[in-house]
This record gives sequence, C-alpha cells and structure tokens, in this order.
Amino acid sequence: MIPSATLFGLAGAALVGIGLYGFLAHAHLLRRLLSFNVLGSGVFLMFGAAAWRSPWIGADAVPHALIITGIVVKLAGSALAIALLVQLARATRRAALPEDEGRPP
Amino acid sequence: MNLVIGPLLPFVALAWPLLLGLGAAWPAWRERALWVLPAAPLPALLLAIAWPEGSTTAPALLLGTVLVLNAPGRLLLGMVAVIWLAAGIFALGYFRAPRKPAVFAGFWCLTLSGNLGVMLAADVATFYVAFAAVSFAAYWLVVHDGSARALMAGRVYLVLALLGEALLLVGLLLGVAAADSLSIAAVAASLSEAPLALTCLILGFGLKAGMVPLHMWLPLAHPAAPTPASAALSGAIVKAGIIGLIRFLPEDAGLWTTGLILLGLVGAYGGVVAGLLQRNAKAVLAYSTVSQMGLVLAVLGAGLTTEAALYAAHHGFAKAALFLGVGVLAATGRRALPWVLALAALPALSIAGAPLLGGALVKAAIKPGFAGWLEWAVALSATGTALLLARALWLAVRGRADAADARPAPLLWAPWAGLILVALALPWFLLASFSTLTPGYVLGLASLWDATWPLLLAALLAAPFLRLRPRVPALPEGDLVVPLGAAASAAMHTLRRLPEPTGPHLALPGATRGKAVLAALEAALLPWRRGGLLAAALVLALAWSLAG
Amino acid sequence: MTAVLPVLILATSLVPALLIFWLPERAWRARAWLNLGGAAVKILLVVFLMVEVANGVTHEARLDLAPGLYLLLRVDALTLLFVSLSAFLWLMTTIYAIAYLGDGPNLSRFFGFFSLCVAATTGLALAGTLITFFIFFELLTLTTWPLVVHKEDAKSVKAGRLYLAYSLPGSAALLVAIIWLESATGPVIFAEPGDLRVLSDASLMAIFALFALGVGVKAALFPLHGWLPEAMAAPAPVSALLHAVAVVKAGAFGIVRLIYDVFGIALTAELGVGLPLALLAAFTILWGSLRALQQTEVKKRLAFSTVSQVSYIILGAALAGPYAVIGGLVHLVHQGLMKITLFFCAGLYDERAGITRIDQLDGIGRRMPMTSICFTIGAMGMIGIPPVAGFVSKFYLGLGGLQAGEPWVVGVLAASALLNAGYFLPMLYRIWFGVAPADAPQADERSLGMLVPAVATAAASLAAGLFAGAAISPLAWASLIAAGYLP
Amino acid sequence: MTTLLLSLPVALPLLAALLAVAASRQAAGLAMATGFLVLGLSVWLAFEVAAAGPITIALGGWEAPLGIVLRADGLGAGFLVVSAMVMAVVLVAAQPSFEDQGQESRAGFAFWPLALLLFAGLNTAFLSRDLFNLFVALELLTLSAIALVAIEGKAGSVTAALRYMVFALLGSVLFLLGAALAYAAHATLDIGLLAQVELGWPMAAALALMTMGLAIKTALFPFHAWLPPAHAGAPAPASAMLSALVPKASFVILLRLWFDLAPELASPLLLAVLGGLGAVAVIHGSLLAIGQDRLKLIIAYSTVAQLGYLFLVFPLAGGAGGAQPWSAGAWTAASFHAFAHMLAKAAMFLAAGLFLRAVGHDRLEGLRGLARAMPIACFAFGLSAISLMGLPLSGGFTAKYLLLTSAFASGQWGWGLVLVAGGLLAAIYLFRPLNLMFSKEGAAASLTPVPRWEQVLPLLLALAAVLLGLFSAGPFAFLQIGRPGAAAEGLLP
Repeated sequence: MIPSATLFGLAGAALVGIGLYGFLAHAHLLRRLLSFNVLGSGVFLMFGAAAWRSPWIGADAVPHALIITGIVVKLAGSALAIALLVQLARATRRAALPEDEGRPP
Repeated sequence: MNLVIGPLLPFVALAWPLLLGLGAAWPAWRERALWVLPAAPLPALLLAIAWPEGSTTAPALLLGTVLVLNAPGRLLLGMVAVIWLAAGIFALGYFRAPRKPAVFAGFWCLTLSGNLGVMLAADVATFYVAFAAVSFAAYWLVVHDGSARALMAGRVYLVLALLGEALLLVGLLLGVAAADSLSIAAVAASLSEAPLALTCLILGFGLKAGMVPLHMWLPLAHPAAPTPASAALSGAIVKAGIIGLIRFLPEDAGLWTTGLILLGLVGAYGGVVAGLLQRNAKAVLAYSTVSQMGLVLAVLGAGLTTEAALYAAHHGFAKAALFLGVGVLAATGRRALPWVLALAALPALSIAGAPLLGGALVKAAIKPGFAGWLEWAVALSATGTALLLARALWLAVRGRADAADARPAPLLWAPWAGLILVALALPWFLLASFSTLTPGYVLGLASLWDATWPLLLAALLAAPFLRLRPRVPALPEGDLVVPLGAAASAAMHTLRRLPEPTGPHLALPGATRGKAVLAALEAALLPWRRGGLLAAALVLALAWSLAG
Repeated sequence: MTAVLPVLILATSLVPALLIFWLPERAWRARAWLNLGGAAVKILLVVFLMVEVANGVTHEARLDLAPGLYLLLRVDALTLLFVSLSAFLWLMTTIYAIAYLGDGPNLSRFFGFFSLCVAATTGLALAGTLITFFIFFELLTLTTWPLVVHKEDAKSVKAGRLYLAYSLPGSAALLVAIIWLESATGPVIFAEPGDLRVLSDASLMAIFALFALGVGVKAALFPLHGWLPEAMAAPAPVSALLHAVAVVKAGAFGIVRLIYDVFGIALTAELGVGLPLALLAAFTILWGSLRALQQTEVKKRLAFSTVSQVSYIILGAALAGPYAVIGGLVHLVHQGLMKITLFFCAGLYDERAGITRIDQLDGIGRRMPMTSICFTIGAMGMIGIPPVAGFVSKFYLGLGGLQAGEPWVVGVLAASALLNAGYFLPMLYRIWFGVAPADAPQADERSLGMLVPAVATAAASLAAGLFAGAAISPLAWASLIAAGYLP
Repeated sequence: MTTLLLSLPVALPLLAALLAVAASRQAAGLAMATGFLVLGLSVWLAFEVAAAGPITIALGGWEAPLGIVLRADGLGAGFLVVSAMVMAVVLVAAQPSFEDQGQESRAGFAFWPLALLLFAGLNTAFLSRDLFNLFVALELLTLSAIALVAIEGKAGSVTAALRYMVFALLGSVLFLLGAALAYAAHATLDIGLLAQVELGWPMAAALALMTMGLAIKTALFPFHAWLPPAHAGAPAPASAMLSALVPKASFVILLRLWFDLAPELASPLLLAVLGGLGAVAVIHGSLLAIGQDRLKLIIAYSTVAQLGYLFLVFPLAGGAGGAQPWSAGAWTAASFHAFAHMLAKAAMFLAAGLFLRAVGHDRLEGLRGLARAMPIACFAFGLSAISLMGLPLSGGFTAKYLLLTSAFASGQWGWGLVLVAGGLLAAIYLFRPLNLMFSKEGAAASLTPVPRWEQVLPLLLALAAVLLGLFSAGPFAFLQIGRPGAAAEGLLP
C-alpha cells in the first residue's frame, strides 16, 4: 500500500505537470490563469505531503500554516490577474497577449 | 647668480640695436624712426676698435650665452659695424618719404644685432639664434618696398634661408652631439670626426655666403632691397656665412678641403659669367659678390683662415661702397659725373686687386694658399672681377640722375667716401697681423706685376666689346632659381592638393541590418511559450548539474 | 609632509566650479571674480610648492575608496611642471574667455565646466597612483565634452560625439591596461611601481601598448587624432584649453608617466617598446604637418599643427635619453605657450574681423598689428626659429635622438621644421604682405581682455626661449625632473 | 529597541498602505512621511549594525524554524538604506503626478497604497532569512509592481502588465516549488539553519528551481522581454521604483541562496549559465538600447543590461579574494553595482519623467535643446549616465573596478571584456539623448515649465550615485559586516 503522503505527493506532482502544460500551452489568458491555479494547487499539495513526518509525530504544522498563507497570496495574485484581464478584454476585445497570437506586440 | 660674468659691453653692443629698434616702434617716434639707424652700431664699433680680447658669459640667456672677442671675429665685427654705420647714414639721405619707417628701422636693428651676434658668439645656441636673426630679419629689408619683384625675391630668400637654418640645425645638433659640448671651439674640434655634421654646416653657411649652387637668393635679394640695405646685405650679411666657416671648419676638413676650393672657383668664375649677362647694376654687383665669396671659400678650403677673414673684410667694405656708389651715381647729374665715377671706380679697382690699393694687399695675402694651376686660376679671376665691376659701373652710370647739375647730398656721399677710404687703407694696417706678409712685400716689382697683368688683360678683352657693342643675351636674376622655383612651387602645390583622407565616421557599417536582427531576436523571446520552455529546460539542466 | 596643500590646490579650481554652476546667468561679475580669484590663488600655491619641492619637502593626500583603490595626490617636480603651466594658462584663458564670450548664453555652465576641467587637469598632474591618474583622466574627458558642445550647433554636437567616440574607447583601453597591471602587482604608485616582472614580457608589452593607446587618443597620436581637428568647432577658449592647457597635454603627460614612473627607463628599454612609440610619434609629427599644409581654415591648420607638435613630447619621452627627456618635457610647456598664443590670435581674428579661412588673412597685420605680432611669434616658435621657445625643445630633442643612437630623429626634426614653415609662412605672408580686399569686413583689436592674454603668452614664449638658461626657466625645471629619472 | 528597528521598516509601510486606502485624501502626505521615517530608521539601523555587527531578531519571541526571523547584516542593511533613499525621493517626486489627478481617478487613489506595499515587500525581502517569508515578500512586491505598471489603464500598459504577470507567476511558482522541496528534505526554511546541514540532491533540485524563479523575476536574459514595455509603460515615478528597486530584491535573495546557503553545491555549469546569461544580457540589452527611439525604452533596456552585470558575480566571486589581499572582490562589487544602479536609474527615470512632462512625449527628438531649458534635470541625467557607464568617480566605477580586478586577477579575461564592452555600449546609448539635449537646432519652441525643485530631486539621487564612488570606503567596509565566507573564497573550491 502506498502511504498517503506519497500518494498526495504524487498527485501534487501530477497536478504540477498538468498545470505547467496548460500554463505553457494556452494563449488565452484566462485558461492560462486557470492552469496556473492548477499548478499552484499541485505545489501546495506537494508541500502538504512534505509535512508528513512519521506516524508517531504526525504532520508538521508549519507547512499547513504556510499553505494557507500561500493560498491567500495566490488568491490575491489571481484577483489582480483577473482584473487586468478584464481590463485588457475591454480595451482590446482580446483575451490574449498579442505575441502569443502571432500579432505584433 | 650673476647675470653677466665678464665685461658687459659685448652684451650692450648686441642689445643696444634691439632697444633702439623697439624704441622706433614707439608711436611718437615712428615718423622719425630712421634716425636710430646710424646710432645702432656704435657700441659694437667701440667694442671692435677699443676693447681688449676676451670672453664674457650670461648663464641665464638662452642655453648659457658665451661671447668672445678675438682676432678674426673682431675684424669682421668692426667691418659689420662700419658698414652698417655707413649704410645707416646713407639711408637717412636715401629715403625721402620712407614707407613704414618704424618697421624698416626695427628690422634693420634686429638684422644688425644678429649680424654682430654671429661675430661674437662662442656657443652654438647663441650663434644659431644670431644667425637666425640675421637671416630672417633681413627678409623685411629685402621686401621693404613691397613691389612684386621684391616680394618674389623675398620668397626665394626666405625659402633658402629656411633651408639653410634647417641644415645648420642638423649640423649643429650632430656637432654638439659629437663634441658633447655647446662650445663652438669644441664642436669645431670634433667635426673632422663627424663628416655629416661638417657637410650640413658647410652647406648651411655656404648658402648664406653665396656658395654655388646655393647662391640663387643673392642676385635676387640684393638688387631688390633698398640701396643701403643692399650694401649691408652684400657687404656684411653674407659674411655671417664666412664667420661660420671660419669658426667651425676643423683643422682637417677631409674631402671638403678640395670641395671648398673647387666649389669656390666654380663660383668665382660662374659668378663672373652670369654677372656679365645681367642688365641691372646691383644684380651685377651681387654676382660679383658670389664670385668674390667663391674666392674666399677657396681660401678657406686652402686653410688660410685669418687671410680669408681679411679678404672678406676688405670685400665687405669695398662691395658696400660699390652698392652705395650705385645710389650715389643715381643722384648725380651729368656735370658731376666724372668725379663721382672716378671715386666710384676706386673700390672696384681695389676688389680687382689693382696695385697699391687695399685689394692688392689682400690678394697678395691669399696667394700663398694656392700652388700650380690653382695659383693661376685665382690670379686670373681678377680679370673676371675687373670686367664684371666695369660692367656694373657702366650700368650704374646709365642710371644716373636726369638733371644735369644734380649732386649727391652729403648724407649720401659722405658715408660712401668713408667706406672707400676704409676699404683702400685698412689692409695696409692689418696685413701684417692677418698674414705672413708685410706691406713692404706688395711694393715689390713682382707683386706689382702680379696685380697689374690681370687688369691689362681685362682691358684687352673689354676693348672689342666697347667697340662692337654686340647684343648680349640676358640671364634672369638668380639663374637657377627659375627652374628650381617652378619645380618647388609645383611640388608644394601637389602636396597641398594631395587627396585628403576622409574624415572620421561614426556610423557603423551594417548598423541597420544589425538593428533588424536584434529586433527579430527580441521579438522571438517575447512569446511566453518559448520563455517558459527555456526556463523549464534550464531548471532541469541546473538541477542535473547541481546534483551531480 | 602635509595633506593640505595638494587638496587646496585642487580646490582652487574645484570650488569655484561648483559655486559657478549655481550662479545665475547675469552674475558675470561674481563669475569673473571667482574664476580669476581661484586662478590667482592657484598660481600662488604653485609658486610656494615649487619652493617646497626644490627643498625636497613631500606633500601628499590620500582618500581610500576600497581596498586597493585609493586616490593619492602627491606633489613632485613633474607635477609642478604641468600644474604651473596649466595654472598660468588657465588664468590667461579665463581672462580671454570672459572677453570672448561676452554676454553669450549658458555662461555659468561654461565657466563651471571650464573650472572643473582645470580641476581635473590639476588632479591628473597631482595623481600619485595609476588609478588616480585614470580617474582624473576620465573626469577630464567628461568635463571637456560640455565645453566642446557649448555652442550647441550641429557642428559642435558632432565634434562632441567624435570626441567621445575616440576618448571613451581610449579610456577603456587605459582602464584595462591599469587593472591588468594592478591585478598582478598591486596598486601602482608612481616612481615606486613595485615589481612589474611578475608579468611576462608579452603581457607587459600588451599593457604598454594598451596604455599608450589610451592616452594616445588624448595626445592625438596617429591614427587616434581624428577628433582634434573636428573639435575646432568649439569656441576659441575651448580650443586653447584642448590644445594647450589640458587635454592633449594630459595625453602627453600620461606617456611621460607611463615610461618614467610606471615602467621605468630600464624596463622600457629592455622590452624594446620605446622605439616603436618613438617611430609612431615621428610619423605623427610628419603626418600632422602634412595635413596642416592641406587645410584652408585657420583653426584647422592650427589643430593639425598640434597633432604634430604634441608628438614631439612623446618622441622625447619615448627616446628616453637624458637630453630627449628634457626636450620632451620642456616642449610640454613650450608647445602650450606657443599654441595657446596662436589660438588666442585665431580667436581674435575670428571674433574681431570675422576671419576663419586662411585666404581671408590678407593684410590683417595692418589692421590688427598686436594680434598679428603675437601670431607671428607663436608661428615662429612652432617652426623653431629662435629665440622663440620652440627651438630650445627641438635642440634638445635632436641632441637626445643622437644620444639615444637614433640619428633619424634629427632628420624628422628638420623635415618637420620645413613643413611647419611651409604652412605657417604663407599665413604670415598673407598677414603682413597680403593686400586686404576692398570689401574686407571691419576689423579692430580693441578688446583688452582678449589681447592681453595673447600678448602675455607670446611674451612668455619668447622669454622661455630667450632666458632658457635661467634658473627658473621651463628648461631648468625640465632638467631637474630629468635628473630625477636618470640613473 | 533593535526589535523595533528591524520590524518597523516592514511594518510601517504595511500600516501606512492600509491607512492610505482608508484616508485616501492624506495618502500622499502619509506616503512621504513613511518614506522619510523608514529612511531615518534604516540609517539608524545601519549605524547599529556598523557598531554591533549583524542583528538578528525573532518576531514574537519564536525562534526559527517556527518563528519569523529578521536579520540585518551589512548586505541587507545596505540595501535597506539605499532603497529607502530612493523610495523617499521617488515618493516626493510622485506627488505632483498623482496628487493633481485628484481622488476620483484610479491612479491618484491607487498609487500611494501600491507604492507602500511595494516598499514593505522590498524591505521584507532584504531583511528576511526564511524562504517562505521571502516568497511572500516577493509576491507582495511583484503584485504591487504589476499593478503599478497597469495603473494608468491604457491598453498598452495593461498588456505589458499581464505579460509581466505571466512571467512573474512562473517565477513565483518555481520559487515556491523549490521552497517546498527544501522543506520536504530538511524540514526547515531558514537560510541560516539550512546552511548548517548536509545538503543532498533534493536541495540541488530545489536550488535549481529557486534560482531560475529568481532569475526570471530579475529579468535575466532570455526572460527579460517583458521588462522594457512594462517599465517604459508605467508613469515615471513608478518606472523608477520598478527599474531601480524591484529586481534588486530577487537578486539579493539569489545572493543569499548561493553565498549564504549552499556555496558548496555550486557547479561549473551554474556559474557558466548565470555568468553567461548575464554577459549576454549586458551586450544584448545595450545593443537594443542603442536601437530605441524613445527615452524611457532606452532606460528600460539599460536596466536589462545593468542587471546582467550583477550575474557576473557568480563566476567572478572569489576571483581576487584569496590571491589579492588588497581587493575583496566581486561580491562587494555586485552590491555596489546594485546600489549605484538603484540611485542612478531612479534618477534617470525621474528626469525622463520631467522631460516627458515638459515636452509632452518621450521620443528622443523631443530632447533637443533641453540642456538650456532644464539644465538641472539634464545635469542629473548626465551624472546618472556617468554612474551607469561606470565612469569615475561614481558608484558604478567602483563596482566596475572591483569586478574587473577580480576578472583579471583570476585570469577570467572574458568577463572583463564584457564589462569593458558594456561600459562602451552604455556610453553610446546614453550619449545619444545627451547629445540631443545639447543640440539647439530643431529645439521645441514651447515647453511646459517644470519647477526647479522637481528637477533637484533626480539630481539628489544622481549626486548620491556619484558620491557613493567618492566615499566608497565606508560602504565597502559596511558591506563586509556579516559577509559570508564564500564571498571571498568563491563558489567553487
């Protein structure tokens, strides 16, 4: 049986991989942002998995605190990104950076 | 530190003309500036006549100036002073409405100071400075009247003077380096070991003294200058070259012993031939100077230094008198002409070595230097001299005043007559101390004959000419200068028109293309996908290398 | 040993500079007093320091920047030769510039940078280490640039660009050379540079070449001289500064320091780097003269003449014989005096008669006699006609060449003298004997502020030659310096 | 007392940012006051550090690994002081731009809190020793910076901000991933503690991730393309902060990672990659700067190039330390370079802002004749240009000298040549605008007047950059306080 920590770690890694792919592959910024959130979640999952020490000690509390802080930070980042994206879409009727669509910047 | 160690008078003699020259520029004195001319050489005259031999030093001046008063220098110093004095007095009568008198007086004084300086200088730097002063300042005397002819003559004079200075500088530098001393005596002693230095010096001095083929400036410049200045130029200034040779020639001049004699004789005869083909009295006289200086060079080559000085001094007085004579004749009407002409002929005869005149003595003095065919050649040159000077007088008479009863003013004839007197008489007093002969020798029958036959020969040769009056082809003044000058100015023209290198450029070749390439690269880095992949690749590479 | 004097002598131009920047444009009186006061105090200090140095007292000041990097100001005989020249010429140029620029625009900026420039020159002369030298050398470049572009017209701006385009790569080469050297030997203090032998011969040669390249730009050594003639677009006082007081002098001074205080005569000879430099200098002498001959503008001709003349200094330094050193060093002063005279006069011609081309000089001697006399003296000095100072330099250089076993030097000197005559005499001829055309513009020289400096420097060039043997002449001082360098 | 000294530079701007949102009318005054207060505190702290050595505090009494530890050593305090200087001046200079727009406009409202948040993030990054804290600081810094880029809401600047965002997010996530790995391997995030344990391959992977994340945030070539449009598109005071301050935070963390935390892990490839990319950045950024026709773009590309120099520290560190006792080498030089760049670049952007205001646009042609109209601002521009070119006497020169010495002393000529070439290229792109300022032909007839006091502000910063070179002995000694051993010995044995 795979220990749950390892499972969480592997799942996190998978999420990182999927998120990274999406982050790189999509030109549409909203998709890209969503991918980034997947990526971030993967990182947090891995972080959480790293908190597991041993059955006797249980989980380390520090990563949990850090993950919560991280989620707040990511939330703020995403909010700012969405705000900017909305503004871009209003101004240019596009939701992608020009160079990613092959337009001149 | 003492400013001057030794007697002050030699310095005063040099500085006094300069002070007068500067004073002449003072606005209030400008109009009457010419009056300083006769006063300028007086201290030098005193120095030459009445001062004991010896040297004096001013360490702060130039590279440490040393002046020396000794036999050949003293004689030539006196000659210079007397000629400039006479010419100065003459100038007062000559210039009725002088053009820029202050400028003329200023450069007159500067030239004089330099001319005196070369006779006194005992160190190389002072000599060089004085030589340059006399060379360059004299330019203003040559071009004084501002005519196209004078300016042209001046240009030739200047170019050659510069060439002379350059030769002199090289020669002096080589000499000083060989001797490791600034003293002229030391340099002279080491010159026999430094043939290149000697050559440069001889050429440089020879140029000033009218040595063939560097004589071209002389027949141009001397006639172009106002008459008093011509007298100074031909009488005194050319002697700057002679004193240079006297001071610097080593005991053993090697090949130049022969060289000087040969070049001298070429000059002695060539000057006669070229001079006879001239149409201007002063030009003829200038060629006569070339010819006479040729003889002096030959004498120097023969090693008779003091005799050469004596000969040169006599020539200076007589030639200056002849030049002034041209001026005097020009102010003389038909009525007074015979007397004036008779007097004017005296220095001519003296230079030609007519018996009992001063010239006969100096010619006798130089005779021991030559033997064999050289003796004949030297003696025969007197015939040429006689012919040449006769032609000069002939031309001068043709230029006499139009008014029949015109008489030269005392300011004109007095200095002239004085110079004639000195020329005729002085050798009698100096012969004993400047040569191995005594005046009694020239009174001997043999030497009287030696002095007479060339003149008789000259008369014989001249007779057919006087009768037939053939047309003589004219030779341009300065002979060689015509082709050489054309070549020189063509060369200068070419130099100036050489294609100029293009100026510095700031634009780089290919800048536009480079800019486009960079911009393309930058645009390629902008799309996110590439950046992200690059980052991922680098992370992997780094992780691998760090873990390994 | 005190630190006050070196700092003070630097401050005499630095402090006025900093104050002048903040003066309003109209405060020309305050500006003039600040400048002249600074210059006067500086001259007094220089005189005092000369006595001190002659008595063997050392003055130095030190400011640490980082370990191994410090500013060292130190007064030695060579320093004073340069400082005294620049102090005297600064005073003259300031007087001249005040009259020349009149009430033109941007004067506070101009005089501020002008004084800064002199401060940089002073610092460069006082520099006791290589890096100090470099720092002031670079400061000089920077402070000169606003002066070159002062007129703000297209020509000046182009000249400024060119100046930097030459100078900055030069400084970069210099910096590389210095750091290369110092990274092996530690900080190089002049006259006690430590053991350079830790580097290989090839490295030392490369360092020498880079260094010569770096300072050669300022000294207008062929083929690095292109900026100098273009910089003539600047106002006349700036030309004076470039050609006589500061910039090209700084380059030549750098070469002297390089050979005598960094490498030393022995090592220079051992490496065999002196001769190529001497040959290059000789070529520059001839090249500059030839190019001068081709020019039709007064200032350009003078500029190429500088190219030629400054290389005399380098030639002297590179030959490294006793007389050659003296000749080179004394020419540092003599060239400055003579060339500044010529530029003062050129400025007068330009400003008072509108003359910029040589063919306009016809007959100007009659209308501007004092100016023309000064010009003549300067020109004669350049040709080497005694007793103007130039002949003394040439005399020693020639002797030095022979002493060093390089007789070709004499030939170069003679050829250069003839070439100099070839381009100066026609100018003099036009000035004195040309006939002014009927439509020549009005000309007069009633500007005491411009005339007096010209007369003073002309008189100084004459006196420096005439009294070369005096105990306090440039020649005497140069001999003193040379004696210190020679074994 | 020391607790307050260390925590206030972090806390005060945060507090002020909150207050500025609440009392937006007093925001400008509040921000300026905070700027000067923090500057004063930083200087005080610096004196304390100079007197007593590095100061470490644990907030709330919790020691690492549990608590938050702040530590002021020479490097951190130095950066703190210089960035506070820049910040104080920039905040004053920003006042006319943003106060006039009134409270109704978004820019006028948002600028002050954003600037203060940025300030807080910056100070935290300089003082923190904990990887996660550093992450949070970086995020705070980056997000406020991105918001500042977009503050005017124009399409171009929003695009630039979003592009910046994308890169920054990747940088953050790489850094966070690295931190998570580090924690998984060693159960601590404190740099000091990590430095003491034996590090294995997980830490190598973590370092690779964090290094790349930080390099992206520092806009190292080839991840720099977002920088010029972002910096050039922001309003001038914001550009000054973005260009001068923001990249320095990630660079300081990078220095700490390698010199404090894991010098023994460094590989030749790491040095080659960082140094090489830095060198390419120097050349590439400079060449592109030469090609620009807008002043702010020139300055922004210059930042790309100048940041490249910083990365040369990795191969050069230790280059002169052991062999040459008179030179402490490249590590100090990098800090010097960063200081000089902070001061000079901020001055340059502020001056450019004034030119833009006077002329109405920032195309180079508009600069014609400004030397006459705005002499003080032009002088400031010139002085900061001198420092950026590394000409004496300036902080830039001292840095270049030290770097060059390291390069030559250790026989690494190539880096030395890059330094020299970079200086020359900088001269080319910086003298282009200077030349135009001195060209009176074609000068604009009418200019919007700019008050003298505003022109003095960039001059102050530029003078500081120059004085840093003239009085570099003090800062040099200060930087040695708490200097890691690897700074002198180099990253590779």
